[in-house]
Amino acid sequence: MPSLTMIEAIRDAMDVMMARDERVVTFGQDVGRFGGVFRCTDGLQRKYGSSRCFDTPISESGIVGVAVGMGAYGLRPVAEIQFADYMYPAYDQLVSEAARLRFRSAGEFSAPIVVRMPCGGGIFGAQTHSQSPEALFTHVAGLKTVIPSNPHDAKGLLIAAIEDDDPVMFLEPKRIYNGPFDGHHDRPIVPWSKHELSETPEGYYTVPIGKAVVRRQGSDVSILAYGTMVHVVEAACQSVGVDAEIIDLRSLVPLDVDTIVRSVTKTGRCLIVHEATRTSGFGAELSALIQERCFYHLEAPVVRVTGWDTPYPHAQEWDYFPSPDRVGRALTRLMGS
Amino acid sequence: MPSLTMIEAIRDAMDVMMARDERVVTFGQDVGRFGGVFRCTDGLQRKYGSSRCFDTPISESGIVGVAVGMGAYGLRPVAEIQFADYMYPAYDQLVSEAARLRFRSAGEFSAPIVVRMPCGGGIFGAQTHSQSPEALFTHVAGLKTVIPSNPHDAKGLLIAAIEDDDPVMFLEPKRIYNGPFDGHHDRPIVPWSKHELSETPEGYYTVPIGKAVVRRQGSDVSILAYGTMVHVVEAACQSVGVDAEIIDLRSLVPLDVDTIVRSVTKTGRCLIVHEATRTSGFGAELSALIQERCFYHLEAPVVRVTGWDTPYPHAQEWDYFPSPDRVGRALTRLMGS
Amino acid sequence: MSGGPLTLHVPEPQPCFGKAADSSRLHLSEAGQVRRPAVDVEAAEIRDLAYALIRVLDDGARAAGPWSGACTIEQLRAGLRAMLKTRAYDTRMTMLQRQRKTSFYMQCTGEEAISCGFQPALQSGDMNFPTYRQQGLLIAQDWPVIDMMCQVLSNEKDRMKGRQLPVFYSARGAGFFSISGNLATQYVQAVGWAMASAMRGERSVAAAWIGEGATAENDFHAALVFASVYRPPVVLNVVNNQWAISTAQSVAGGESATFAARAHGYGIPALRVDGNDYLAVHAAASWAVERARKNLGPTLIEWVTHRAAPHSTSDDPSKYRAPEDQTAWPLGDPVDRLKDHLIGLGGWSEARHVQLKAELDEEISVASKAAQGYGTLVEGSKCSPASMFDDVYKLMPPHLREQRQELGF
Amino acid sequence: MSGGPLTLHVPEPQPCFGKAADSSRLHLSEAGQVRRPAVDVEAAEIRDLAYALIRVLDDGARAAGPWSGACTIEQLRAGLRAMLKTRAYDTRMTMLQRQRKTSFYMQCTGEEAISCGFQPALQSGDMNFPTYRQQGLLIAQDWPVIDMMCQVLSNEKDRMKGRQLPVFYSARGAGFFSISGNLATQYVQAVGWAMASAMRGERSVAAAWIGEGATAENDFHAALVFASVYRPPVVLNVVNNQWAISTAQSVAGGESATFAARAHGYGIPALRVDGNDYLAVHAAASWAVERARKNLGPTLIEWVTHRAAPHSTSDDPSKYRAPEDQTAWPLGDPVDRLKDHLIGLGGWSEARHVQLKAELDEEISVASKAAQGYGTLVEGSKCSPASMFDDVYKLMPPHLREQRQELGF
Ligand SMILES: Cc1ncc(C[n+]2csc(CCOP(=O)(O)OP(=O)(O)O)c2C)c(N)n1
Ligand SMILES: Cc1ncc(C[n+]2csc(CCOP(=O)(O)OP(=O)(O)O)c2C)c(N)n1
Ligand SMILES: [Mg+2]
Ligand SMILES: [Mg+2]
Repeated sequence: MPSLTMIEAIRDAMDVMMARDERVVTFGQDVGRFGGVFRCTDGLQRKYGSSRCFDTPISESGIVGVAVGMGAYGLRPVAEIQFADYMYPAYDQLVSEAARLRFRSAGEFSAPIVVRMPCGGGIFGAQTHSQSPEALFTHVAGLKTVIPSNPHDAKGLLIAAIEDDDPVMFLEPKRIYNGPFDGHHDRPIVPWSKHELSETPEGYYTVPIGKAVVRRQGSDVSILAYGTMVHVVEAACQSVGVDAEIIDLRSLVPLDVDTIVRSVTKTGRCLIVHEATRTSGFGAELSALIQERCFYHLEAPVVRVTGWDTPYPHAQEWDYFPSPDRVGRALTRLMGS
Repeated sequence: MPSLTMIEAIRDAMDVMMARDERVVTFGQDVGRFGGVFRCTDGLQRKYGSSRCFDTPISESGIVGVAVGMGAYGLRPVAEIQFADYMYPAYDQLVSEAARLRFRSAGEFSAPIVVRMPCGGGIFGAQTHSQSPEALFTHVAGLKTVIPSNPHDAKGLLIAAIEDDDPVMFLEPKRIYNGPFDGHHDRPIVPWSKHELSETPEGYYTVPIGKAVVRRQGSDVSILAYGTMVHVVEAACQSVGVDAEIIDLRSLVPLDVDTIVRSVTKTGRCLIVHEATRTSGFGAELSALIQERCFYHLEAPVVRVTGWDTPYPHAQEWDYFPSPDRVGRALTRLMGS
Repeated sequence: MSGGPLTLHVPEPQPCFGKAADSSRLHLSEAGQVRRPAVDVEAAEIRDLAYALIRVLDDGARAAGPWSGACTIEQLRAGLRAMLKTRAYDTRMTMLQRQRKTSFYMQCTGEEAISCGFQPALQSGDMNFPTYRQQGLLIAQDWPVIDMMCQVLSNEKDRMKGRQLPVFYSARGAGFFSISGNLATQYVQAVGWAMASAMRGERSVAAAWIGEGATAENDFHAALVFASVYRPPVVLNVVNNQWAISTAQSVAGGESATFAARAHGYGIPALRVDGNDYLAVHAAASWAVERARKNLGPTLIEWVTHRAAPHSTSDDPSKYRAPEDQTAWPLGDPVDRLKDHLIGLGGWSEARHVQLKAELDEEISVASKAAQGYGTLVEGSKCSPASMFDDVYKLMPPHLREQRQELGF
Repeated sequence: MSGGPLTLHVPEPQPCFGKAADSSRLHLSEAGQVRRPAVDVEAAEIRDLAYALIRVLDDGARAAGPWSGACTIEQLRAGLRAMLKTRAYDTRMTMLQRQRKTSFYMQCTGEEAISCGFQPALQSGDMNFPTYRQQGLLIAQDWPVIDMMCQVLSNEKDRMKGRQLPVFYSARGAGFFSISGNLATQYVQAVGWAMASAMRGERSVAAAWIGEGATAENDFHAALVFASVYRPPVVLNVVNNQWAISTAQSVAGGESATFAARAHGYGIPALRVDGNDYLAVHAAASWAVERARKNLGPTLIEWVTHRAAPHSTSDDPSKYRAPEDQTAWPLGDPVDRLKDHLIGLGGWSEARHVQLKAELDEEISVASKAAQGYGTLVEGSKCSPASMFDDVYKLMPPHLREQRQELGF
């Protein structure tokens, strides 16, 4: 199996689906001729023509709005929002339209669209190039939200998202586009080729939406993470030396509650890690669900390690980013309580 | 003290502040000549002139955008969004601009604005006139979010919000505009004049943002609610006959964690009730916080009674609305566990 | 630099209470005076048309000028029938709302010519993206009113399963996209739908609908930008009925320019048409649809009309609308004008008119009773609460199944 | 109806790789040919100006026509100095980024005349709402470059406390509003700020700034709608530098109309100006600011210019931009043109030019060293992480205090 970066895996997913299904089209700012500022659509316009892969005006609402119209027509649009931080102008089209079209028309119309967006920090992008807005999607009935942590899942999940009949928010942690990143920003960069999950089957395959994966079996504590944080958590566990069960959620809505409950029931302890702002972040929902379902198995409070309730700063980026060190300290405290 | 409805109390707050402070202005769709579709600004244009109270184009982003500009200039704009369901086009201006202006300019500029919006269901308004989007604000660092449950608090909180130097989302549960509503939609309507919290001091006073209030002391269970749900919870407790401590949060961000923790530590049980969609609703944050802080005092899982994870339906409104009956059943189960 | 303090300009509605009406804001033209360009005209060549008003019927209800002559008498009679039926339907539904059999209703009184005259310009396979005031699109193609009534009543036969506010129809088979309560969002979706048709090399046309008030919404701009860039087969309709709830069109920008002129900044050809003139509506609609179908791109049309009824059953216009506004309205009533025209042609009579109205009232009344037989919002059966959990997603995910159980199903 | 299948129109960038340049998209006029209307002109009377190009300097750098004559030689020399200093600043900051002393930088190369020529038309108390490419607004008023550099370096003297991406300055005292990373949001805020000035009966003017690419954003429309309705004292600037990252202006709608023409649909007067002509810039800016100050309302100005450098230090234009685009650009370089003009007037020389450049390079170099003395993004001191919790709210709420403690402060 070839080793791909996240970018290559994402591109490959679109390539596979555009070849299989004429209805699949992709567009966004700088997506067509240039191939995207992160190069995720590089070559697709040349290969499939400018009616299937094209540049759009700088209008996120327009991008999602036309995608909804195309989806209703019968296409399978994959729209790129250049940074997740710029999805807000499209939020009305996502929440009021894409998410509710099937419901409000009792199935007459639907919006089988994928909205791809790079998210997360760690690239000195400051407040407008670092956000993780997943909780703003998970609160919205009718949207699905997925976020891969490696090339293998990225390709399989993106194919599944394109085939999915519902609107899927596809978040791409940009810090791991080119290599896995465990939060040790002062260490040399590791390329994906060194990571086994960069091995990506050729052609068509899916990773099902709604299924978490246990990245590491363990008995001391369950750790829930997704995206870049999966790697941070792995690094933290290694340095602290806890026998943690690490669950990569992959899909936030629908959520694989069974896998979570099974693990926490077993370990009795749970740590949740995400990069987004804490208050009303997705960690809150996870924590609430766990105490609702595993209350009598919990030996200590469920702990959240998250971004702070501030905008994402530029110079103090590494004080904002949930570091392996912060995760490690939380783990140690959690194991002691 | 005069007895006012919520609408009168809200209008009175603006009237008091417009009289005291020339910088206070108010605008929105149908707000000027007509006085608002819910009549909250009735008479203000006549009294203060059309430079201080006026109609706007149908553009929520424009309304909040110009409010941010006016706030930066030095005014105290109070903007009305006709229904909370229509705030999405303004979400970018709220999240990316109003919430972050002070931070990103290190205090050089700020957006001391109030955005008023009727929220919640119970008026057969269906999916686009019934939403409770508070969790979409509480996740955003830099915004404050308040929601009154009675005329007394509405006036005092709105005056506090207008004086506040930060952007305040002021949610107005429209079902209780004209009278308290306990969810028994089949019973005769009760006017505010029958409720003691409609007694509203004349002139200027504030209800501080960030302080919850214990509506009823009790020892069996703590119930956290806000807006219309405070009344529903009161009715449910009465019919079930539990000795509940009912906390009206009033302010979601900043949150009065002390009051909550003190109560749950005492009762050992907690029920959270809100009308918004469950997943990633504000109840998730409350539940997470409580189990983080009161873990060793909890005798049973924290329970959430909320709207379902569906759009708000029209004909099945009363099956969506968290009824006193549903709250009562949850209470009974919670007391039994 | 000289000058006193700055002042904020806040538009006054026209006409004001107690003042004589000034209709300059309407930029009227004489019937028959505005030219009819070839469909492949460049936008730049017809900019003047955004400041004129295409009219076919003159004040004596005679047809004149290059935009006339497109309809047969049969077609005109069908148009008259559609408008009358729409009006009868509105009247009956408003009554049902007053009887509390439903929660809400919205009439299109005074504006019937626009949707009734537009629909015949479309073909099967085309798609309207309407607002809540285009019921005429359905009625003009004889969509069963009983189906619409069941939606209004949220009863067991409501295909929308009681989920939507009354009048928020959806009828894919009729080329009628699901109505959203959020203003303007559908405008850019229509452009996307038309883009899809072009991307697939097919031949369907989209029609986007918006009120003049809602053109202030941001998505109006998004739609025009995308239409300008990709030139898809879409007709961008702006229904200027002078009011947006209590707010006059001047607060949407109508004091400073026409809504048709909005198109100029995007290089989109624009027409401005008397929306109370069935013949003008049909002719202009056909022109724009032909352009679209011939791959000549989008057209924006401002339909000038007048909201003759309250905004909705929740509205009381007496508080904000001067009586002069109704009495001084210069473009008449679309039904009366078409009726008079047909009578003038010898194809209609007062007696037949009275008879047709009675027939339609009866038809609507029968349908209304039948619809009520399937229940109303307050009585009889409606869709089960369990169905609330369907269609949130294509397949119900576990958490919704659990919640449905929690509700008792 | 005839015709084949529909097709999607996807604009090709102009000029294409390897094809001769076609500058029709630029709607050029001869220098001195476009009339200068009175400031109280009605929008409708100058619609043609949106399709023309106001130019003062001809190809021989001589001033011509009714828009000339507004600047003294002293003012022109100051303008030249501001542009050269801006360019020197950009060069130095780009170098610092290459040296990894900061994360990111954005030049305005080729566009200096616009902000440097605009700023002198404003007064103290006025407010710019800039994008990231208007550093000239600060430099033209001799705002200390060291202050700007400290922001770029995110060091301990960065008044923004390391929070913002480089170049996202804020300088209230210089009438320079905090730059947002989110495109177009500031455009409508500028209108709100100007409304506030009018609401209070004061005399301040706002200047809104946007790139041609970002005019596609929804808030561009919101700004024009509110400006149209309330007629506040605001100048709505559109900097058309032909590119938005890799995307040509045709994908923002520039193939179908000029960006100046956008104003017509809102009844806002619009000018289209050679943005590489310092004299034209200053004259047009003064005209629009005078209109605003005299309570005559908003003006939209499209400044036609050319991005001579990459979009930012993260960008590589060789992949998308034909070499022909640079070589075939007909409006020259703003610095060269003003220099030649001044020399022609006898007020400048090649030698003085070389000397001034050297002086400015030196000034910038000294400032840059001093700024680095306060630290860079990677070395030396910067604002404490504890400060991250300040200014989220005016007073720090308890949950932020707790989180700060959690971080160890
Ligand atoms: C986004 C949004 N904002 C506000 C509203 C509330 N609203 C419903 S109809 C209406 C007036 C619309 O006026 P116009 O577009 O002129 O259409 P008309 O009612 O005249 O047909 C308003 C403000 C809404 N439905 N959606
Ligand atoms: C809302 C939003 N969408 C996308 C971006 C990403 N972005 C940054 S600059 C830019 C291009 C802007 O082009 P233009 O407006 O022409 O300004 P220029 O860079 O040419 O000065 C884009 C797409 C953004 N910053 N904000
Ligand atoms: Mg209207
Ligand atoms: Mg540009």
